[in-house]
Amino acid sequence: MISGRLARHLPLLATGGILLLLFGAAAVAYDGFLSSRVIVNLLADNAFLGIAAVGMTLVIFSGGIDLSVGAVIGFTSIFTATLVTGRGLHPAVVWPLAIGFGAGLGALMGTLIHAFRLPAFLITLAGMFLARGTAFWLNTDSVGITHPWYDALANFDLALGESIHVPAAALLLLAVVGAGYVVAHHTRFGRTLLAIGGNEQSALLLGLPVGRARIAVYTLNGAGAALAGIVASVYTSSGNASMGLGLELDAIAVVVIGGTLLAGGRGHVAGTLLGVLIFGTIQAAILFDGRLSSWWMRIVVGALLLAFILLQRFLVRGVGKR
Amino acid sequence: MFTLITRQPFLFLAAAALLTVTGLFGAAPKKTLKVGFAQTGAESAWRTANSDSMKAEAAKRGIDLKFSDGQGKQENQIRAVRSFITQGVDAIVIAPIVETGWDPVLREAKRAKIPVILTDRTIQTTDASLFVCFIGSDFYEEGKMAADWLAKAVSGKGNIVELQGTPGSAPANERRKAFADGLAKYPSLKIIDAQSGNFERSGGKQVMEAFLKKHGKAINVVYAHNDDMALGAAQAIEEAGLKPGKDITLVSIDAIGEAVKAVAAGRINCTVECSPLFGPKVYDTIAKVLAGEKVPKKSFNQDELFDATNAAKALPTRQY
Amino acid sequence: MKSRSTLPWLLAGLALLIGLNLVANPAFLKITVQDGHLFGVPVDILTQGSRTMLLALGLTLVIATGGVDLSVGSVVAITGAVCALMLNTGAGLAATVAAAVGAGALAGGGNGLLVARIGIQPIVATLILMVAGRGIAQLLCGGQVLIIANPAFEFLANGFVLGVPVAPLLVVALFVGTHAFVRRTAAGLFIEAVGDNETASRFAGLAAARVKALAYVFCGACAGFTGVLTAANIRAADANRAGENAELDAIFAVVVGGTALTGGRLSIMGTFLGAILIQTLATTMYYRGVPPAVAPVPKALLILAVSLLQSEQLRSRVAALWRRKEAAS
Amino acid sequence: MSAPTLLQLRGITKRFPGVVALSGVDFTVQAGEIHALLGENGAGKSTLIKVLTGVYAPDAGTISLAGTTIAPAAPKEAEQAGISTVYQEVNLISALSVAENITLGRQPGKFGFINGPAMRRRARAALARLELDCDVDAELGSLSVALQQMVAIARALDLRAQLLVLDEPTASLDEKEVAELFAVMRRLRGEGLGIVLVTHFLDQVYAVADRITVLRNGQLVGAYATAELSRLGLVGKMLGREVSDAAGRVAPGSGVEGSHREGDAALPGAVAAGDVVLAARGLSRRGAVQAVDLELRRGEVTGLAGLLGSGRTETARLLFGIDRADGGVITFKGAPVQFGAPRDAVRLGLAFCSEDRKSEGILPNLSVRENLILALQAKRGAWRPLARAEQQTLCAHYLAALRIKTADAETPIRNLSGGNQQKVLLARWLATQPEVILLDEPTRGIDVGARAEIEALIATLRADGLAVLLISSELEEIIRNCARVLVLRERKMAGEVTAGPELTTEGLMRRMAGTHGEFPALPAEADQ
Repeated sequence: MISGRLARHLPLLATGGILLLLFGAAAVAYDGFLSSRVIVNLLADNAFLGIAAVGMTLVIFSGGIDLSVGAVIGFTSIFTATLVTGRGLHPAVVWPLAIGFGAGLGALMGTLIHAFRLPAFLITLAGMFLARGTAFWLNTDSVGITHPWYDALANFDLALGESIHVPAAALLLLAVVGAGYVVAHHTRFGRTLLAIGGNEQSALLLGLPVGRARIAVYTLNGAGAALAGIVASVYTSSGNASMGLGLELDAIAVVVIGGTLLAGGRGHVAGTLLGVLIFGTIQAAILFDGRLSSWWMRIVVGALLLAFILLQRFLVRGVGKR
Repeated sequence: MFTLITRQPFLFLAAAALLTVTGLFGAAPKKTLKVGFAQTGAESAWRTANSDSMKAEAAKRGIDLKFSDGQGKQENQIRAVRSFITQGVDAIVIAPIVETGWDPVLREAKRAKIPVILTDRTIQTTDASLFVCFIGSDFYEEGKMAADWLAKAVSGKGNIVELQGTPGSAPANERRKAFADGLAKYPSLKIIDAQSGNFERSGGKQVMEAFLKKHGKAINVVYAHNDDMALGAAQAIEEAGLKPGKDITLVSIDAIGEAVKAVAAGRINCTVECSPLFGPKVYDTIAKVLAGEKVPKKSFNQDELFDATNAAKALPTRQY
Repeated sequence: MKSRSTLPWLLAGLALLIGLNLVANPAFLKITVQDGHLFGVPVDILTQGSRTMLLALGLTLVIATGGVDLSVGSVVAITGAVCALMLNTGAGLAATVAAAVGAGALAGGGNGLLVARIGIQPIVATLILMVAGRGIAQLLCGGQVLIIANPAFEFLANGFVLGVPVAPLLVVALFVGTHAFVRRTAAGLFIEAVGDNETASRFAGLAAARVKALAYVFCGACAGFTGVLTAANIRAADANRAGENAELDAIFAVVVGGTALTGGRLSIMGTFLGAILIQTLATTMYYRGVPPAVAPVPKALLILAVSLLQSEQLRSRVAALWRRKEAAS
Repeated sequence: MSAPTLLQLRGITKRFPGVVALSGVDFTVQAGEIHALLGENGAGKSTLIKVLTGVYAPDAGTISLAGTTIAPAAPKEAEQAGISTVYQEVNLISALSVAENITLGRQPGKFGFINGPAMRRRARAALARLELDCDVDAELGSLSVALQQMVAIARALDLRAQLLVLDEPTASLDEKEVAELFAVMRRLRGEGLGIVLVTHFLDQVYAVADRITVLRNGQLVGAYATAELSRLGLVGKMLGREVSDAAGRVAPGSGVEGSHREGDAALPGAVAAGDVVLAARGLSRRGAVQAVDLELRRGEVTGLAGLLGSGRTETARLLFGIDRADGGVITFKGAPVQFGAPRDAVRLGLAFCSEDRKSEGILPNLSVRENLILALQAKRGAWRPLARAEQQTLCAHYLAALRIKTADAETPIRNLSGGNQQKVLLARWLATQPEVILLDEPTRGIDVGARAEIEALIATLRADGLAVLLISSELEEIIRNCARVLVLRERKMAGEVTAGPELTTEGLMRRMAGTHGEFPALPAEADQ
C-alpha cells in the first residue's frame, strides 16, 4: 500500500527520474558533462527563465496564462539600465521601482481578466505588446551597467568546497523556487489558486476569495517577471529591450514539462524546477555536442519537447484512469 | 497508482529513446585543437555564409569546432560561452549580438585562461584585457561607408527615407547610428522619414509604398538596412511608376547575390558588404595567440562596396 | 436578446481609423489608375493584408473549435521553402502550389492529431511545430535565402488582372469560398457545435475529433498557401524571416472579428474585417510616422479596446450605470 | 418542541429578471432538529439555500441565527456565522488532499501560511466525528464518490457550525452509506446542531427528519412535524393539490391525467409488444456493468431502475457506443452491431438523451434551431445540409408539438428553462426519426408541467412504434410509463418486472436494495 502522500508525488518523482536519465545519458555521451560546474551552470544560466517560470506556474495553477513575462523581463532590464546608467540612480532605488512596475502591470491585467471575464490569452498578449513597446521606446540599444553592486553581484559566488562555486543567480533561483514552493503548497493563497483552477464555481461556493486570489497571482507573476528581468540585467551587466523575447513560451513549456496541467488545478512548483533543469540539460547537451547546425538545434528541441509532452500525457491518463 | 507503476516500462523505453538521441552525437575526438564559436543565429544568408566559413575551415584544419547558434538571444550566447569554459576549449570565438553585457562571462573566461576573440562586432567594456582581439566587419563601418558613398553620389544634398531593420536588433541599431553619424557632415542630406521593415522584403515593400504615397516626389534617396528591404522598396518604386536607381537613389547593405545583380542592372545604386568568410583569418589568429605571438587588437576583414563601377565584374565570383 | 454580433463595432472602429487618416491626409482613400493598375492606399491595404487575412481565415475555423494554432508562421516558412525547392528543380507552377498547400495541410494534420486524438492542449501542441518548424524550413533551405526566378509564380502575389491585384483577389475568393462552404454545408454548424460543447456534439452523433482535426488541416493548408504568396511576393524563400510573428497578427484578426477564443462562434466576414483593421492600423502607423519601436503599443491598446467591447460584464455594467442615470433624471 | 429557535428567516423575497424566485418566505429551524426542506423543482429550495448561505442577497427579509440578525454577503461570511453547507452539485477540489479539502480556505496557521501537522490533525478529528477512517494525505480524486461526499460533510463540520445545510446529500450514496449518513446526522442532532436537509427522496425524509417545510412556486406552503403529515398529504402540498388517487399509480409528479392516458387501452402493458429492435446479451465493461441482458421492443417502454451508481447510465452509454464494452453482444434487429462512437448508433436509428443536460446535451451558445437540427444534420453528414426553410419547418413543428416556450427559434438555448431545454433535446432526437430512444432521467430538474408533457410524449413515441428505454430514479415515473422494468443492483441485473400487480415501488425497491423485507418500512399508503 502506497501512502497518499507518496502517491500524490509519484508524477513528480517520474519527472525527476526522466531528468536523471537524460542527464545520465548526456554524461555517458560527453566527456566532462558530469561535473559540478555543469550542474551549477544549469541553475545559473537558467536563473531568469526559472524565476519567471515559478510565477507562471502559479498563474497556470489558477487556470490562467501570462504571455507578458518575456516582455516584462525586457522592459525591466532596459528600465533598470536606463535609470542606473543614464540617470545615475542607485540600484537599491531602481530595483523596487522596477518590481513595482511589473507588479502594477500584472495587477492591471489580473483586474481586467477577473472583473470583465476577459480571456487571459488576449489581455496578457496586450500586456506583452505594451511592455515590449515601452521597453523599445526607452531605448532600442543595449545599455551597459557599471555599478559596484552589479560588480559585486556578478563576482559573488558561494564556495562549497574547492571546486564548486555557486553564483548569486543560481542561489536566487533556488530561493525563488523555495519561496514559490511555500506559497503554492503551504499557504492558503496557493491552495486557493489550485482550487480556482480545479473548479472555479466550487471555489466560489466554498467561500474562497477567488477574485482577490486571481488578481494577486497576476500581480505576483508580474513582480516575479520583473525580478527575473533584474536577474537578467545582472547576468549581463546590461539592459536590453529585446531581452526575454519569446521567453514566455519557454516558460510555459517548462511548466508543462514539470507536470503542471495547462488547464489548471493540478501541478507542483518543484516540478517546474525539474522542467527548467530538463530544458537546460537538453540545451547543455546540445552545446557539449557542438555539432548541430542552427536548424537541427530547433528540430531536436521540438522533438524532445514532443516526447516529454506525450510521455506526460500518458502518465496523466494512467492517473486519471484509476 | 498501480497504473503508474505498470507504466514504468514505458518510462524506461522513453529514457532509452533519449539515450539514443543524445548518444547519436557520440563522444568527441580528443587531443585536437578545440574551439568554441558562439554565433548570433541564422537570421540571414550572410550569417549562414559566415557560419559555413567557420565550419568548413575548421574541418579543413582538423579543428574540433563547438558551434552554437544563439538564435538571436544574448542569453543563449552567454550560456554557450559558459559551456565552452566548462568544456575547457582552447579558444572562444564570439560574434556578439549586442555590445554590452559581456563583462561577467568574459571575466570567467579570463580566469580560466581561455583566449577570447570577437568577430563581426566589438563590445563595450571597461577592461580591454577581457578579449584578445577583434576581427571586424562591423555594422557601424558598413553604415558609415554607405553614408560616405551617398554623400559623394548625390553631392551632399537630398531627402532620404530610411528602411530600418527589426527594432532593437544590433545591425539595425548600428546601421542607423553609423549612417546618421556619417551624414552629420552634410547638413543638406536629411532623413525625412524612417520605419521598420523588419529586414523583410515584404516589409520593405510595404513601408516604401506608404512612404511614396505620403511624401510623393520629395523622396530622393532610400537607405535600407539590408538588401532584402532594398529589393522590396525597388519593387514598390517600380509599381508606383518610377524608376529605382534613376528617379530615386537606393543604398543598401549586405551585398547578397541578387542585390549585386540589381546594382549591375542599375536598379540599386550601391550595396556595401563586409565579407562573411571569416574562417581562415580567425583560425590563423587563434594559432598565433596560442603560440604566444602578438596579434593586432583590431583588424578588419576585407570590406567591399559594389556600385555601378564594379558590380558587373564581381558577379561571377560571388559565393553567396 | 441583445445582438452578440461585433461587426457593427468593427465597422465603427475601421471608420474611426480611416476618418483619422482622412483628416491628416484627404487623399487616403483615393484610388487612381496608374500604368493600367489600380493604385492607392486602399489597394495597398488589401494587397499587403492579404497574407494576414489568409492565415486568419484558417485560424478562424481552428479558434471556433476552441483551439489555437501557434505554428502557422513556421508553416509559412516551410511551405515557402518547398516552393523554392520545387520551382528550382523545374517543377510546374500547379505542382508547386499543390505541394506547398499539401505540406501545409500535412503540418496541420500533425497538429490536429496531437490536439484532437491525443488530447494535448492546443497552445502546447502547436508550440512544438512552431519551434521545430522553423528549423525544418531552415534545413530545407540550408539556411540560405533561396531566390525564385519564375514570373508565373511571382504573378500570384504581385500580378494584376484587369488592373486589379491578384493576391487580394485570390484571398477574397478563398474567403467567399470558405464562407460558402461553412454556411452552405453543415460544416459551420459542426465546427461551432464542437467548439461550444464537444461532448454534447459527440453524443449527438458528430465525429467531434474528426471535425477538430480537419479544422487544423484546413488551417495548415491556408498557412501553406500563405507561404506560397509570401515567397511569390518577395521572389524568394526566406526560412529565417518568412511568417515570423505572423501568428499573433492572425489570431488577433480572428478575435477582433468576433470569433471567441473560447470557441463556439465563427465569423468569416468578421475575420476579413479584423484583418483589414489590423492592416489599416499598420498603414496608419507608417503614415503617422509612429516610431517603429513603439509600434506594439497602439496594437496593445486596440486589443484591450476590442476585448473590453466584447465583454458582456462591461456591457451590462455600463447598461446598469445608464439605467441608474436615467432613473435619477 | 421546546428546543430554542436556531435559525429564523422572515419574509425572504428574491427576484431575478422576469422571475420572483422567493416571495415572502418564512423558515425556522430549531437547534437539535433535522428539518427537511421540500418542494418540486422550481419551488425555490435552492434559491432559499443560496440566500441562507450568502450566495444571493435577498431583496427583502431578514435572517437571524441564534437570535442575532445576520446578512451574509458571501459563503465565507455565512460559514463564519455558523452556517455550513454541503452543496449537491459542488465537488471539492480533486487534485488537493483530503486534509486540504476539509480545511480549504481556513487552514490553520499564521500569516496565510499553513501549519501542515495541525491541518492534518484537524482533518483527522473532523473525519473521526463521522467515524470515518481514511488517509488524510490521499488525493481527494482517488476516493470513491461516497467517500468524497463524506469528506464534504466533514469539511462542513470542521467549522463550529451551528447549522448544517445538506443539499441532496444522498444522491450519490448507496443504501448502506445513506444509513451511515443518517446515523451521523442523528448524532449531530444530539449534539444540538440544526440540520437542513434538501432531498427528493421522501422515504429518507420520513426516516430521518423531525419537521418539514414545504415550498411551492417560491412561496411557503407550511411547516409541519413529520409525524403529523402523511406521505400523501405531503405530496399534495408539494404539488398544490389534494391527491385522492389511492391506486398508487398516479403519485408525485403526475399532473398528467388525461393528457396521455386515452383510456385504459393506453396503459403500459396494454399494447402488444412488437419485435425486438435492440438487444444486448452479457453486456459488460470493467468498472461499469457486468453481464447485462436486455431487449427493447417496438412500441414498448422498457424501464431501467436502480440506485445511483447501479450501472443504469453506464448501460445506456454502452448501448449508444459512448463507451466500448469489454464483453457481450449488442444486436440491432437481430444482426450483431459494434458501435465505435455515438455516430454509428445514430446512423442506425438510435437516440440518447443524456441525464447531464448541461454538459452532455445542450450547446449553450447556439440557437434553439441549431440545437434542434444537430443530430439530424450529423446523421445526414456535412455535405447534405438541411435547407434553411426545412430547418424552420422542423423547428416550427417541434416548438408547437412539444409546446417549447422560447421567444423564437434563434434564441440561444441557454436562455431557456431546464424543461424547455430538455424538450428541445427530445426534439433533436425525434427529428432523426429514431427507432430506439434511450432516455436517461428525462425529467430530472424540470418542473411539474414540463414533466407531464414529457411523459405524454413518451406515450406518443410508444404509440408510434418506437422502442423506448426509460432510465429514472423516480420509481413512480417508471411505474407509470413502463411495460417492463429491468432492475440493476451493484452493476448487475437484479431482476425484471413486467407490468401488473408486481410492478410497485416497493417491489422495485426490494430488488434495487437486494433485500427482501429488510428495507426500511414504507409509510402506510402502500402501493396496493
